[in-house]
Amino acid sequence: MHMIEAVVKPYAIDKIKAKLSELGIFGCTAIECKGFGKQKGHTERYRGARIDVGFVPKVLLKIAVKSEDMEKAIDAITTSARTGSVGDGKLFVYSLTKVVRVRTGEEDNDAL
Amino acid sequence: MHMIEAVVKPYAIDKIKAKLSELGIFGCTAIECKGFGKQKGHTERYRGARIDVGFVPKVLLKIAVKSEDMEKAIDAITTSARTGSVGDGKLFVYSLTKVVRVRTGEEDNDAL
Amino acid sequence: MHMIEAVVKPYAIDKIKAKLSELGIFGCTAIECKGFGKQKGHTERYRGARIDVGFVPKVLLKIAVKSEDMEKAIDAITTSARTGSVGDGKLFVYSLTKVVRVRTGEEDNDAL
Amino acid sequence: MKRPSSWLMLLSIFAIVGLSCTSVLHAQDAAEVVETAAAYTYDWSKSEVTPEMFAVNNLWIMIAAMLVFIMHLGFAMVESGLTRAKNTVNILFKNTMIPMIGIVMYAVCGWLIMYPGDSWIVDGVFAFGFGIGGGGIYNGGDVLYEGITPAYSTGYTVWTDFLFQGMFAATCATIVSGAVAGRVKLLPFLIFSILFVGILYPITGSWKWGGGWLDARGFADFAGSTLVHAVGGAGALAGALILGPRIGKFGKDGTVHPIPGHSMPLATIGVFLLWFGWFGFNGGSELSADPAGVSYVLVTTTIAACGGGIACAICSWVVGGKPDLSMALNGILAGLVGITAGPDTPTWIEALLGIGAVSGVLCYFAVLFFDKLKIDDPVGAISVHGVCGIYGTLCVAIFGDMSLLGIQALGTAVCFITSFVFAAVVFGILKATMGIRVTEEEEIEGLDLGEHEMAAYPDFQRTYIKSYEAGEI
Amino acid sequence: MKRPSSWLMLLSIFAIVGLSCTSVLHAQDAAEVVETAAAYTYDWSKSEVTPEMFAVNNLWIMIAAMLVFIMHLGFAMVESGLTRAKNTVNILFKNTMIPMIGIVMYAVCGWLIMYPGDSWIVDGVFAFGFGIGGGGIYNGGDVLYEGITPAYSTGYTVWTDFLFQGMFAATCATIVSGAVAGRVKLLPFLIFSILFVGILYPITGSWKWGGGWLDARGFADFAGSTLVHAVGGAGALAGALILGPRIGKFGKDGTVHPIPGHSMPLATIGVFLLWFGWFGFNGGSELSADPAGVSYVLVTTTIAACGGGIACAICSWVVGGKPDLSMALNGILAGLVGITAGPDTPTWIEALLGIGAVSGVLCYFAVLFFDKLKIDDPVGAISVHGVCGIYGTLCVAIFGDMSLLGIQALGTAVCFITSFVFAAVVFGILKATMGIRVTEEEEIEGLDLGEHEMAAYPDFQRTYIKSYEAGEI
Amino acid sequence: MKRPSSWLMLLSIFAIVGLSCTSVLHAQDAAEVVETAAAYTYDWSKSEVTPEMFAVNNLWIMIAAMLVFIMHLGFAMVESGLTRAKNTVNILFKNTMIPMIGIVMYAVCGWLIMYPGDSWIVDGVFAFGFGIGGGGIYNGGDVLYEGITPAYSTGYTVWTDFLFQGMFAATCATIVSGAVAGRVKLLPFLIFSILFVGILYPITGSWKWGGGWLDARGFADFAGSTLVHAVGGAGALAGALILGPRIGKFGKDGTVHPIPGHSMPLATIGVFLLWFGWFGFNGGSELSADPAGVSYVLVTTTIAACGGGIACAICSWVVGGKPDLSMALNGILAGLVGITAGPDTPTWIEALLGIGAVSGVLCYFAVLFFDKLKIDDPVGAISVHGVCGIYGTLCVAIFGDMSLLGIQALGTAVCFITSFVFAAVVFGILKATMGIRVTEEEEIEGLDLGEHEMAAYPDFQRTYIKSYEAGEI
Ligand SMILES: Nc1ncnc2c1ncn2[C@@H]1O[C@H](COP(=O)(O)OP(=O)(O)O)[C@@H](O)[C@H]1O
Ligand SMILES: Nc1ncnc2c1ncn2[C@@H]1O[C@H](COP(=O)(O)OP(=O)(O)O)[C@@H](O)[C@H]1O
Ligand SMILES: Nc1ncnc2c1ncn2[C@@H]1O[C@H](COP(=O)(O)OP(=O)(O)O)[C@@H](O)[C@H]1O
Repeated sequence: MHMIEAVVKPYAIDKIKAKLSELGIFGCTAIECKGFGKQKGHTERYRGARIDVGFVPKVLLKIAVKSEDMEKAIDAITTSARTGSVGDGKLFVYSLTKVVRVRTGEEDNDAL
Repeated sequence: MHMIEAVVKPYAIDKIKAKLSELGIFGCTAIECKGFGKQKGHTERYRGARIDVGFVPKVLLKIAVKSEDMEKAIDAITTSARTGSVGDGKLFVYSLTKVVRVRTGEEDNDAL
Repeated sequence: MHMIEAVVKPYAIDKIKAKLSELGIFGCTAIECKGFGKQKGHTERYRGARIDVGFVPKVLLKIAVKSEDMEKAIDAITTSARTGSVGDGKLFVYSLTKVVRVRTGEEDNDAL
Repeated sequence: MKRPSSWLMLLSIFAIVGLSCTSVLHAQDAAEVVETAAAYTYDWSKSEVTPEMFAVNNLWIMIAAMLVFIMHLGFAMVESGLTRAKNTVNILFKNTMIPMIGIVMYAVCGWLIMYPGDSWIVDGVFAFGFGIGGGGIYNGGDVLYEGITPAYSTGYTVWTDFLFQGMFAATCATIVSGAVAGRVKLLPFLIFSILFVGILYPITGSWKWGGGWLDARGFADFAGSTLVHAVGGAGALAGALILGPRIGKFGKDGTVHPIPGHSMPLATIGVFLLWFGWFGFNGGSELSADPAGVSYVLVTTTIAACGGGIACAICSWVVGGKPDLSMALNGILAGLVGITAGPDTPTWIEALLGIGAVSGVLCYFAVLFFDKLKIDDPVGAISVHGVCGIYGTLCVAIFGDMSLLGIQALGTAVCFITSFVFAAVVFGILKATMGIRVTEEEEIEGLDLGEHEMAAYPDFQRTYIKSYEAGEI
Repeated sequence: MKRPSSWLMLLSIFAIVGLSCTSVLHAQDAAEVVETAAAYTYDWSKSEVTPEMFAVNNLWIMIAAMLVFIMHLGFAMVESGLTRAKNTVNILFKNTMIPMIGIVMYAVCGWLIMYPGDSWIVDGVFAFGFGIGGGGIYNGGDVLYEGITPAYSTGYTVWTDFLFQGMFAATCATIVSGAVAGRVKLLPFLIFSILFVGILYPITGSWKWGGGWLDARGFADFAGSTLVHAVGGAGALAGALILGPRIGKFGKDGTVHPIPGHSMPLATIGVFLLWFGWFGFNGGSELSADPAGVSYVLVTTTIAACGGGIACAICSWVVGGKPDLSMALNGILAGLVGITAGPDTPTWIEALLGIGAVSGVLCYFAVLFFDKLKIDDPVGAISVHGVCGIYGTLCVAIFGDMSLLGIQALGTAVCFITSFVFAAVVFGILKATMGIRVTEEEEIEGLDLGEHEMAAYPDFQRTYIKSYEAGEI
Repeated sequence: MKRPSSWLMLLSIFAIVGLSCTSVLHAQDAAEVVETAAAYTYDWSKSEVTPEMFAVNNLWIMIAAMLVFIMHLGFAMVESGLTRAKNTVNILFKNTMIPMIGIVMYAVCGWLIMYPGDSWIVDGVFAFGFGIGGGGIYNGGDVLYEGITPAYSTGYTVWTDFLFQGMFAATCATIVSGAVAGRVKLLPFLIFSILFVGILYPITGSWKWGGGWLDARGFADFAGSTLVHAVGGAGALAGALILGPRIGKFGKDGTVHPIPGHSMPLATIGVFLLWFGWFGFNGGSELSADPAGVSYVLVTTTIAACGGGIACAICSWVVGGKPDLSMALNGILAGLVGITAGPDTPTWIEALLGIGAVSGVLCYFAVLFFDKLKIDDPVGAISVHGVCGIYGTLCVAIFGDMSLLGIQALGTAVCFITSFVFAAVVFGILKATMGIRVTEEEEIEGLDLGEHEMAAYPDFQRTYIKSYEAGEI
């Protein structure tokens, strides 16, 4: 099992969710985050002085998938989130040792 | 060392924290998140139209444990968070390469 | 490739970002979180009764680095965030299976 | 399968209102008095006051009515500020509906229950009539619709009177709203409000202000420490008792888990607006613009508010350990409620220390006391309006004519108990029939989602990570 | 390369204002009438009203002006509450500038366009003049600067009149502001406001209140259901049409994706303040403190607000399935707009049901209707002010003298169309020259960042995880 | 070990207040004049004004007092809106206590320091007395407690006078509160407020309004550009200087790191309420309801506010590059402060451009200037109240009688310096004894936790990820 962490632009969420559903992947956890990368943050002003706000609002999606679904899932996410401009985001994948569904206690692939 | 990530219902936090303390596990980091799974989100309305709010507020708990404590910890979390209804949450476990305590620079098991 | 997750005090962010830039590491994702550790939370009061607020506001920084940069990066973060008092934070490192840049589809080290 | 029952209830509300309206309309037609204000003329030469004085008096009472109106915004802000973000839409909805319901019910029947003139059904105790009549003498039989003349009053027109009294009426139900916040079902509460404002408030009100039995016995209540506040506080107590506390407020071991209000700025806006409105509440109750009378009342009112706020803040600082904003705010209201029964007689020192400061201290300990009793009152309505309303009523005797103490005590006790019983019966019947408390799940998720499917702050990330409550989020 | 053009625009605004001011100043010098108020004296013995009555009348109109002033805060709160957090600074900025622009433009030329006395350029249709003159007769030639005497009016001084009318003027542009929120460029909108308040509003206003052709034909509009609200609503409609909907409001398949307002407490504060201000808006339009007249107007105004709010809330409950706070609030405004054309004549039952409740129901379905038409009006300005403004104007005939129905319909139609055409032309020209809509990127990120580089709530974590909108964050 | 010292301080405050109250009470007993308002009667036939005119005058001043009261809510909102979310409870607490402290201290001694009648201790410079006496002649010896008669004033009763003046008094300390926000310790600041409102403000006030030496020399200050605003601004300057800037406001390299206010809606509410209240502040200072006088003052006041707001907004747009809401809001206040010294004489063009717009521009550059000087004034109090207060005082001469320029300059300078020295000494002593600044840790965590152990917004997730400040969160 692998966990895919995708840092994407907020309004890509709906598209990604829809695409994943088509693949039969339903579970997903979303976290508000702020990103810092090639895309620059903006400037703010207040009472005549400038402030540099380096971070850009992003959403971090965590999607645990069976290893066999990994490539498909990555593909689905990448294509739905891509607009071609800086700030489209990044995907990080790592392998999971264990997954447990709290309600039933099912483990690993059964829990996904 | 392993990192346990538990996505649970917000009001399970206190119970989980208490249980873990009994096991001698004190450190823990909590993040607000929104989950999407078997539990359906709710509908909202505004000025005569409906909105489908797919995500449900959850809390993501990150708990780094020594590998020998892992099973006990997983158990503690699962049992405290279980209510038996959908949306109870999920646990994801992965292995850590390194842990460092910033204050002292201690590493790995010493840092936990 | 490794992912470094650093739970630090909020006002250490600027320093850490600056230090990492010096090392040529630009990407970074920041998440608001609340920590529970040796540093105690505070007490609040409301209408004559006390409330124990166990969690302390922290920031979780996620920084994906090439494996060869890992040690330098850890060092940079640890030294910039250290004040010597409890609550300075902790670093967790795990290895990544894959990294993808959404915009271009570049993978792994190319994507960092 | 909730919908059909809500439909039924809504329809019946509609029906009741519609019927009473029609009956009034009909009565009016019958009497052929549906004339508009523009048609009234008055021979000023017969008047006791000059037209100018009448205009000034009337202007002041109209402005006082506007000030009392703005108190409803004050209540809405205090109550939403002192409760959770997840219940905000619900509280705002209730506090928006209540003044509207209050005014309409007052027009439908409240006013003529409260000011029956000579047309009592049970002498000095109960009267009834429909519509905005001509100064209390319009209830079926011999219609006298003089309306705006000084013969009605040397102070104001019949319309001004209605406006001022109608604005007052709704405050009573609003007081209850705060105490039952965070767990009461919307529809039953609205039904309760209709009955409380439309029936109970004007009945107890008629006993004093309508010239009923309490008035005959010399009971004094200038602007309603008892008739508005203690009566509202009694309803709040009944409601809070019957509903039970919010989930998580009291631990199994008896500990109190405070549930902090979600926005201190809203609470502060609310209290300042209430204070602002109270200038009209007390000052307008002089019922004329008499310079000496009104300005004196405004001074004692202001000073009692200061006394209450400072005393309650000091209590929270010295007894509780830290200066508590929510207590300072409650203290201001306590001082205001305390002075309301008799702002026209005490010296400023009495208003500051004897009435204001004591009310503030009373309020502080009352909040702790009701927590001890496990009566959950999210905004402190019982302490502020109930306890200080009673104390204020007694103050008229204590700082004035001690011989009044007996009737003051009797009056406030009878009104409090009547209101308590009425509210308990209504809530009891509603509980038995349609239920008055939302489900546990809905309470935890918040009434905004359950009752309204709406969020008060959809653009903001709420925080669920805290140890504020045992078992609640 | 935006800066140079903004500079240019700002400079030209400056220049226009400066020039007009100078011309006024000069004219004043020429006439040697720059006297201050302190210098005025009046021989009261010649007056039709006593000095006391004059003082009371004047006091009420001054207070009414203050109440209308606070409506601008009401609008600012309603509009920011019912739109997104990311556009809050922008909306507050607009709503802070508009009353200031309105009052200044009214002083520069609006007042003398609206109240020309006998100095029409096109008789009954168009007039023009600069400055705050002496009751409409100060425009160049024979200067008469009596100012404060009862000869100007038996009700109030010339200054009071200006203040009251000036406060009214700006409300018109504010109504438009709500409908174009979330996507309009700031500078073009401010230019639009200057023209709308400074030219259009006083022209249509002069047709009735200035004694123009509508007045001559017996058109009735007590406090401006047409002259203020329908005219504002027409501008709102033009603006919303020309701008197009916000990104994500309507799906490609025609579905409506509501974009919820970010703060229900702000919206509630706004509506209560508007109601509060409406006491001055309608009550002050009596133009004296006449006890019967004013108090009657206040009662019908209040009751119509209740009718509108309750009816719209019930609609949302019964038709929509859940009690919707935003609808209840809109309903209150709808009832108030509806009663505004004629609060002096209906009975309270008519005000409650015939005017208030019907306006509330109209408003509810109008909101759905404009959504169907894919006209995006974030705060419901077109429904509340446009639709109910027209209905209210007709009500004067319906619940009064039916023979007026023709002129009422004609008057409101002509004013609505004139305003719509004017607004469409101005927005059209602005669109062609400088553009009126922000870029897609700016709209998605929010106008606060794009137009102001400021955040309204920098200390709070906003939430971007929701499925509220298709394609927008 | 903080508690014992707070206890001691609180007890001593208690003691002081208690003692002074007792002394007053005793004096009253001795004189046997503890009569209530109800007992006053007056032979109107001897009066210079008719009872009606007296009632109108009195009504207006009472309403003006209420309007000034609501300014305190305005201040609370502006100050909390323009500072950080983590300090909100603290600021609201201060701004809730200050008006209460102000009114009580004004009753205890302030009023009789300020309006000594003929009973000066140092002629024209200093007086003293306890309690709410009878028009300034109640201070020990020959008690004259007529109270409410026109002999006291043709405009209002003694109680109205107290209310209006008392409401004014507290504004002074509130001004200081904004400048020291975010770092001052609560208890020392409250002690400062007591002394500032109870002693300093009435002393400088007595020099002009009490008929002291400045009055004798022809100094003009209609409603307090100097006596309220410049005096408050001077206290603010002293406080900001002695406290030093907030952590992170100024970089080591001299750069300015703005610390944005946490809620623009609150700031906007605040400014509108202040403008609203200013109608009473300036209009009430006419001290009668004189139609010409009051309405003229209201017009110039309104127009100056518009001039200030528009000018400051344009400055921020043209000079700063983007239209800045916080600057537009500050500009409105600047215009209002500027017109306050003499709203009764300028033409509207002078009010708009010469006074309003210039104040707005002054305010804009003053904010930048104080930032340059590394004086940290979170809400711009020194710029708005100090700088524009002085400019406004000079305007009385500039746009009126130029021969007054000398005394205007002298008066404002002496008052400013007196206040500055007083505030500096008090803050200095407090700093030396109990400390006036919170610890660095508390400042970073927010004063809400440190001073109150309370959170203003416990249900919302705050954001700590931003680069707003160097070293502060
Ligand atoms: N090395 C990294 N570690 C963690 N997060 C990163 C890293 N690099 C980028 N990110 C995240 O990805 C987001 C997009 O990165 P960016 O470089 O702007 O995009 P791109 O290069 O794909 O146009 C950033 O906002 C940040 O949140
Ligand atoms: N595949 C997944 N990847 C990431 N998070 C998941 C995944 N599946 C479930 N979750 C998280 O777990 C929460 C609970 O899942 P859900 O399926 O509703 O519960 P259950 O099946 O245990 O009743 C979800 O809200 C979501 O946040
Ligand atoms: N075992 C753990 N798992 C996850 N997070 C942890 C763990 N231990 C500590 N933390 C995080 O690190 C932060 C700092 O820990 P703390 O023990 O207070 O610091 P230190 O020991 O370095 O002074 C905590 O607030 C918490 O967020």
